[in-house]
Amino acid sequence: MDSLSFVILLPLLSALLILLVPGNYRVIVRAIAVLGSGLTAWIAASLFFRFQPGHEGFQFESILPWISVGKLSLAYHVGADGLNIGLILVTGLVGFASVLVSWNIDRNPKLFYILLLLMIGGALGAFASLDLLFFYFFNELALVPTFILIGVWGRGENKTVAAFKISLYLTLGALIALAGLLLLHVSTGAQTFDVIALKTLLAGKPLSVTLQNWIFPLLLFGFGTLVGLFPFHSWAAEGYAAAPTAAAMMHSGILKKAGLYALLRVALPFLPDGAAHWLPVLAWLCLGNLLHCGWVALCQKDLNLLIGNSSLAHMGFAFLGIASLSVIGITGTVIVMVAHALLAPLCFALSGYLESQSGTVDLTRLGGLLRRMPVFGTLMVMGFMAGCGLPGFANFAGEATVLFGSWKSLPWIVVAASWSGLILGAVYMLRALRSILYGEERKELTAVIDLGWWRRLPFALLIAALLLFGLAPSLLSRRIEPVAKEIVKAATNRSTPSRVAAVVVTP
Amino acid sequence: MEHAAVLHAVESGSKIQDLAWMILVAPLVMAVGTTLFVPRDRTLAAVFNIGGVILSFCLSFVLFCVFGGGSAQCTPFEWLPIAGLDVHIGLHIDPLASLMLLVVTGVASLVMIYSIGYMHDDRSYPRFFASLSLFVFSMLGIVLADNFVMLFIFWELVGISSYLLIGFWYDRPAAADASKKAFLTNRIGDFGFMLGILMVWSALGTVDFAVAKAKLAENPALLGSMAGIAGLLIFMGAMGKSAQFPLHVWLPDAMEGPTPVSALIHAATMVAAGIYMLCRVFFLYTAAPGWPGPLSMLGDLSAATLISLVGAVTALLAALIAVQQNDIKRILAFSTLSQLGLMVMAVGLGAKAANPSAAMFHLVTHAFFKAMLFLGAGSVIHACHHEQDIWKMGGLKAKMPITFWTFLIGTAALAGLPPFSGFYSKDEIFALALETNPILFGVGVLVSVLTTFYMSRLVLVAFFGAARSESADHAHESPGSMKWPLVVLAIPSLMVAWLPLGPFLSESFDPAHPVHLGDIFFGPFNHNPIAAFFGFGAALFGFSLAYSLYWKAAKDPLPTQLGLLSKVMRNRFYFDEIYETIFISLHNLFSHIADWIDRWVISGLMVRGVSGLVNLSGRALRLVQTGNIQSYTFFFTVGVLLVVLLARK
Amino acid sequence: MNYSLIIVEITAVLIGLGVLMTDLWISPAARKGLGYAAAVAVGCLLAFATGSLAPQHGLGFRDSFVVDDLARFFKAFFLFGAIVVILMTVEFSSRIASGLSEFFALVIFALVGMLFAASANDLVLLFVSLELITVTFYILTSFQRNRLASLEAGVKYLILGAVASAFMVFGIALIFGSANSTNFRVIAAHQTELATSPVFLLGLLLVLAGLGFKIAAFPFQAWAPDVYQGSPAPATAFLAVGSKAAGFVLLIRLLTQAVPQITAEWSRLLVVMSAATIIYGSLCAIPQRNLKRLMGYSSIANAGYLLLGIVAMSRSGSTAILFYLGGYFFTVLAAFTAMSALAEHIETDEIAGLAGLGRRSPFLAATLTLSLVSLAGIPPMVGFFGKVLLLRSVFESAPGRPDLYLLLGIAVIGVVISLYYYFGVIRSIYWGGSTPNLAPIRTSLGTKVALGTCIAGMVFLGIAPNGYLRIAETAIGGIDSAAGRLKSPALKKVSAHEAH
Amino acid sequence: MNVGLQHYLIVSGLLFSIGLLGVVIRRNLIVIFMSLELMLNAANLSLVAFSRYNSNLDGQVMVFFTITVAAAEVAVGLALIVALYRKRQTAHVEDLTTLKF
Amino acid sequence: MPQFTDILFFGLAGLVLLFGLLTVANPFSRNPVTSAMFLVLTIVSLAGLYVLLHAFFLAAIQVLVYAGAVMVLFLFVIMLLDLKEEEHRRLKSGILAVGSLAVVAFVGILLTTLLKAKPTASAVAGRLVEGDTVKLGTLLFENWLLPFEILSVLLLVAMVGVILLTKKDLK
Repeated sequence: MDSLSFVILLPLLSALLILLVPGNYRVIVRAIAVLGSGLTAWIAASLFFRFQPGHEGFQFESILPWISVGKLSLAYHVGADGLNIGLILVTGLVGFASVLVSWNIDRNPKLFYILLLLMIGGALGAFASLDLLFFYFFNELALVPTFILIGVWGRGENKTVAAFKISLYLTLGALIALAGLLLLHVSTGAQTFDVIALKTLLAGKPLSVTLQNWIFPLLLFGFGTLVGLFPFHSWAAEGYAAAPTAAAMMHSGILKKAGLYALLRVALPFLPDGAAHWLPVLAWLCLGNLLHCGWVALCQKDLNLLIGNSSLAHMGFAFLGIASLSVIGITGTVIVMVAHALLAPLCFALSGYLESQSGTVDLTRLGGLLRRMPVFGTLMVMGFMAGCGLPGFANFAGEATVLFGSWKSLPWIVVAASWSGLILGAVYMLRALRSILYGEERKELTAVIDLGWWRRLPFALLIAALLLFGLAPSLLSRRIEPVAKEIVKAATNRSTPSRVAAVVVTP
Repeated sequence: MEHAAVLHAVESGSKIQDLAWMILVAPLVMAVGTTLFVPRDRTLAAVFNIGGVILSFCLSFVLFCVFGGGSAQCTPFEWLPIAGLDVHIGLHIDPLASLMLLVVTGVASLVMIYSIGYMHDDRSYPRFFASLSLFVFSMLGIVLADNFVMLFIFWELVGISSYLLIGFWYDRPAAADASKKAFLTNRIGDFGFMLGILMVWSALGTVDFAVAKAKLAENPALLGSMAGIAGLLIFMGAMGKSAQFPLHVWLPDAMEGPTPVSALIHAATMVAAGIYMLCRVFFLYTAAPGWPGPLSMLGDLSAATLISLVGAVTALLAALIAVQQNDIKRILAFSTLSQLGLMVMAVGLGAKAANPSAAMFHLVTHAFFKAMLFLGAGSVIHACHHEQDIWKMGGLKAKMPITFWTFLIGTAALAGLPPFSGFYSKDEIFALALETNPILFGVGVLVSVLTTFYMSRLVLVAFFGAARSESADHAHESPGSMKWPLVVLAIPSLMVAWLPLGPFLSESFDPAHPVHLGDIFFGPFNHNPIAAFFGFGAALFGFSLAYSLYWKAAKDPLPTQLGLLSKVMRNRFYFDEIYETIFISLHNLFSHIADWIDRWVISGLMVRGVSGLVNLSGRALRLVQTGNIQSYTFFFTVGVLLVVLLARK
Repeated sequence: MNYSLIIVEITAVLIGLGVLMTDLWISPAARKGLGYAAAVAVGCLLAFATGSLAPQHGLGFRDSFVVDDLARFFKAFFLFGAIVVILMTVEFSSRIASGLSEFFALVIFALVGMLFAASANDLVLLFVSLELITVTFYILTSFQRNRLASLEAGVKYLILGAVASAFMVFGIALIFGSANSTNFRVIAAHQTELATSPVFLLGLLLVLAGLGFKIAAFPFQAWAPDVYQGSPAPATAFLAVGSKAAGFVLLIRLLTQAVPQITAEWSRLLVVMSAATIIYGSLCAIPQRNLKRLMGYSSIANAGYLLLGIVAMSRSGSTAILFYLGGYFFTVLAAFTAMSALAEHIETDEIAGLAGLGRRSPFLAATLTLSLVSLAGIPPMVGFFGKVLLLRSVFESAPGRPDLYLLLGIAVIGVVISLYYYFGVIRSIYWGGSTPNLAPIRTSLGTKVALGTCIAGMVFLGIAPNGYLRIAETAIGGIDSAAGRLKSPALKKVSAHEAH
Repeated sequence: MNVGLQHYLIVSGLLFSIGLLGVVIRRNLIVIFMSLELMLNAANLSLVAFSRYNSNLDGQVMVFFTITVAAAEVAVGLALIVALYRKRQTAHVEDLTTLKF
Repeated sequence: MPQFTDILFFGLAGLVLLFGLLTVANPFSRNPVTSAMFLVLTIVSLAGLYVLLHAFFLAAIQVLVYAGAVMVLFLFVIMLLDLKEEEHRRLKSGILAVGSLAVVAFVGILLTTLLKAKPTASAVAGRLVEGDTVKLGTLLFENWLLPFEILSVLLLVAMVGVILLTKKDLK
């Protein structure tokens, strides 16, 4: 078995293994989960470093025919290129970290870890798949676990509403995207979902402009919803606030990226005319993410809502990079995706630990925690600083690259993005730090205990990765740039010279 | 690679390179090592970090001596290599940088030694040193950066170090707020800086200083109509870091940090980074001015001129405010602001002469004497049991002689009395102003008068007369680790200007310019007597004014004499309040509107509306299922009708 | 007369009779054993029917009975369903006051009806086999005659069923009158001229109404929720699986084989029916508190999705129907088996009664969850791929038929809505309300096996659908070739016969 | 005017509708069953008429089947009414609305 | 005598419809027994129509099975259960109106379709085939054997069902 498939199967097999363990053997359940996810992370990391940046096409590729009936032919087809290798790596890491931070799950840990591992496996599968139906399949695998995780282990009064909201939103988005994928698949005539096959096919015979103008928005808004594109974002912060730490980590960090990934993998290269028509719309919408969500984050009293909204604001950068349709911008988008995939889980893990100690994430009820929790505080400062784009952490590299990439085509939106990233981000992140760590110690918060040695591991892991990619973003950019070039090449290869298709034509 | 083309070939290139990298990295290694491995051990932390910075200093000295006035670019390592945006981390060494290295590491070493005593009782001793090391690393990064992005990176790192150090005493709400304010205000500047970098990059196609400079030298109009905007945006960065009007509000608050921090960061080095950066990217300001359509009325007015105006305003404003402050550190802080304003003014004025060395010169002298002043103030505060109000001091001259004498030297330097260093550097600025813009020269002289006035006021009130409080009464001289840095700093404060710094610096801009070593000491009076005499006279006038008002005064007579103006000055012209209402409230308003939209329009109206509608229609529709067989048959019949109707064409 | 063609059906009748007879000699306690025996017997029959000894292809009984791949597919389907339903009944037996053996026998007789329906190539055979199914279900529905709900459901089903039958008979009469034959092949041969006959069209529509009733499609869906709610769980399961599938196989044969040209003209009708069915089922399910009633509405919605395959009017559409039915089969059976197993422990059918199930019986909770997930169309369960295939088939047919895009939109909305109510049930299972009773629920081995099979089926078809999809494709390919054989000598024989 | 197929069909259609009317408006289950019989008989009439005018006796054979089915349905239906009556002492559709919405 | 059969047809058809109407909507009585009686009359009149259509055997069966067996079953159940008339419950005029409207609409569609059509399209129309027992029997057992046999199962099912549903509770 090739290692890419192995990395997908490992979490799923661990889940299966846990299924066979009786529920009251908690230690064994935990051990399997930790080992399974740890091994996954290890293999994912080794894949990342084994990946050879210069080479064309996909690496670690493997195909297994799945369905061939009539004209329909689908295959389990996985492979890695610059676009997904980073995501696979961070999925492994975040998965491992999310298992590690779940040390305080007492209620039905068996089910918890099964669901969590399913999420991890699903995310890995989604990123590795080169068959779009499989991508969809794996991506949706996380839906039910998310729902149950929020419902059973979630926090807050609102968790049921949040669980429903997140599930319905994500399903609606996914289905709209599926409609787009199906339309694409049917329209090509070859009736395949294989990325490579579609690419060759569409390069030779692009779809009609009308069709593209229909398919692109389906993909854009469908996948956009999965990412939290304004104004389809209201599930995110609420959902994360209600989710248990591990689920919030996996979802905000990893699963959210699937939508962006699909936009880059499918929508841009396959539908150049659609992109030409719709990317200006995306550019304006990402303003919503950047400014609206930033502002919303500004006045949140609940730390999780703050992080959730800030994560939406960060997604604005990713969308901006896509909207710029430049090599630099798209490279930046992918770096942002990887960076945010580490950052958001880090923040949620911090918030989760905070809640486990102080019993609240209400900013007005916290304060002065740095004295008793110096290690936690240091990590939190680092994480939040990464969140407001401090150089040295990967986010800065990604965001700056996006800004550079988008400046020429979308200067005013870059101005907004800089404002959002440099000012708004700093304001709410610092506000949070100020209310949580700084100030005089509170009497009711004297029982808090700092992170012990082992508890530090997940945080250290995420911070280390953030620092690694922040100090040497070339690790990512070298891998991404060739793909970004291909995407831009394909996406600018349109049949109409400019944005003539201003009017949506009925099919 | 592009920048390879402009890399100066240096014989001892590889050694220089190693040296430069070591200078940069040593403090970082110490900071990280302290945090990770000896977070508890006080002695080790102090030894490591001071050792690291001293090592950097020594290496800088070696570099300075060996390399002298040469310039080189070290082989970079790739940071973000994307076609069209080739960002690398590389070091750029030239006289400007090597001098700045010396200043930064030198002052830092002394401040850190001073901190041994000053911070002795603090529980977070290791954290303090680690943070200082981190700062030194970041600052050195700015100094050595060879491209805009790298500069920006370290720029931000300096910001975060400053944030950490201002908020060092995190459980003091004032400190916590001040650190936040400092960071945010800086961020506003950085916002402009970033946009400026983007503009320059898109116009020049590179972020590398050397390449950009070469390109601009080839074609000064390359920036086109964006030249003015880009210059101003880049300057915004300096406005934030160097606390220029209107982003100056953070600096006084930053005094909530420990005094050594104020000395090193908020007086000597970090705040000077803005000036340094402007000098580094000076080639932008010498390029042809240009404005985009809507701003075309600005015409030939260059960005540099606007910058000099901003500097002048800052200098004057801060000096005025300083006159009516009573907190010893705040007086110094506003004085710093004022001096920074002068430097910025000098940079702006220097653009016409294509030479910013005046600003750099003042930067260097100011670094030493201002650091010393702050350390002296720290010593006073330390002695008076953390009393900072000068009106609660008095008579310290006898109790703390070393502090007094060093402080006096610093004051003299700051006031611009010959032969103290400040005189020479200020004089260059005055001379420059006189040559290029007489109005600003007037402003400069006025600032000089005010400077001498408030500094004399400080010295007269704090050190002379009788002790006005218990703590001042019981004050005694500080320990050796605090004393000796003062003494050591006094030497450059006095003499640094005797070295041929100005010409040395201008070499990096105009290598053909000859160096007149002999000219230095009485140079100003020969070179431009009007400026020199005005400078000297201003100092004297300021001092006599202060002497007349404050010699043995028990309380400040000015408020009664100036009335409302004094109040306004004391309250810093109400800038904080204005910002509070405009900037912060506006953002809060937006934030609440956005939240409202999220809550009520998107979540409420749209989402809940749709879900409610669906729910309601479900509830309504199911009422069709009455359970009554007859209605079901009825529906069946209607259904058949419906089917038949629908099947019709 | 080639009697070997109906050997499977004959055997099924014999098994039914055997069950009835054996009951006379055994003690009441042994009746569960009889159930297992019946299941085994049907199992053997299934093995035979899918094996090579069974009639492979053929047309008999004056062309009214056809054995082709489609028929064989559905026969296997029905046989399998009957086995699970019988096993389910064994678990449910405590709830059936008397006549357990008769219940088994009736299930088998309903099965016989379905087996014939699968092969029906003639309106008369269609009618008669449907009646056999329906009348049997009247009895099965009202089997718990000590429960008013069961009787009420029976009465409702009976009256509405009879109305539907009456419409259907009337329709058949009209078709017979205008086509002078009831045979699908004859009708297919003359469909061009029949398409202009209003009487024929009216008759066809009335038959469509009758079939629409069977599959619970809008606007003939009214009975479904009440009957699903009132019936004993195994009967509901068989109704959902068997009766619906029988309706669909007949719809496929009639609409896509006998009168494809006319069906193509009726695109609008089918689109509206499908859309309305989806929306109606989904919307009404939202406020439901009773699980079985919810399943009733869900079955309506699912009928709507299945109709997508008819709307597509293509081979891939029909294949998708077959595939979807297969998935639906496992899913619904799993859900109802779990519900049957719960019946003993949870007094009520209310969804709220499921509270705490996640802790009382993780296995049953998981089964129910998985089947709901599959119904909602989420991977890796089979429901996902089934829906994808259906949607895909509509997309394929959509160019040139813009209303299909609208239909697709509605289908998507329906799926989202369905997620809402299915997840509501999952919510009750895992974190619903107060849970006073937390006594663990034990399940018998038989149930575990049945549930295990269903889960395996759901998951297996979800992640490895290729084999099954090929079978479905072959089955649909069979009718196409049958349509291609229209000008066979058999047809001439029919015409000759008319002269007689 | 010659009585032909059309006439029979119209009678059959009317009778069918009368039966349908009965099912829709009558509330006694037994009467509803009777109305159902009318509907089936109406269908029978058209079958016989078609049989006659198309000279195809198959229609008449179908009538047998219909009668049988009707008999079976009635038998089951009446048995249900008996069971229901035992349980609930009613044969009235309005009393059968516990399953609804 | 075509004229005579026509008159006969109209008479019988009128009776069928009249009795049918009286079965379901007797303005004077809503007693099930009355309905049953009129149903018998409808069925007998229908048998007359069958005779007119030369379906003699069917006519006989109609009378025997329907008027004889089925109606007896009806009456038996009515008597057994001692069903009261529904007259003490008032008819809801709304239901009546809407229901009738739907039915009338259906009638409209039915009649327009039947009137518009020329349902005598068959080429062999007019050739008289007698519905005698032999021919029907042959057809039934030769051509329609399969449905016939299925119906036997159906009857068995009905039998089993009826017994199950009506037997007193026995465990």
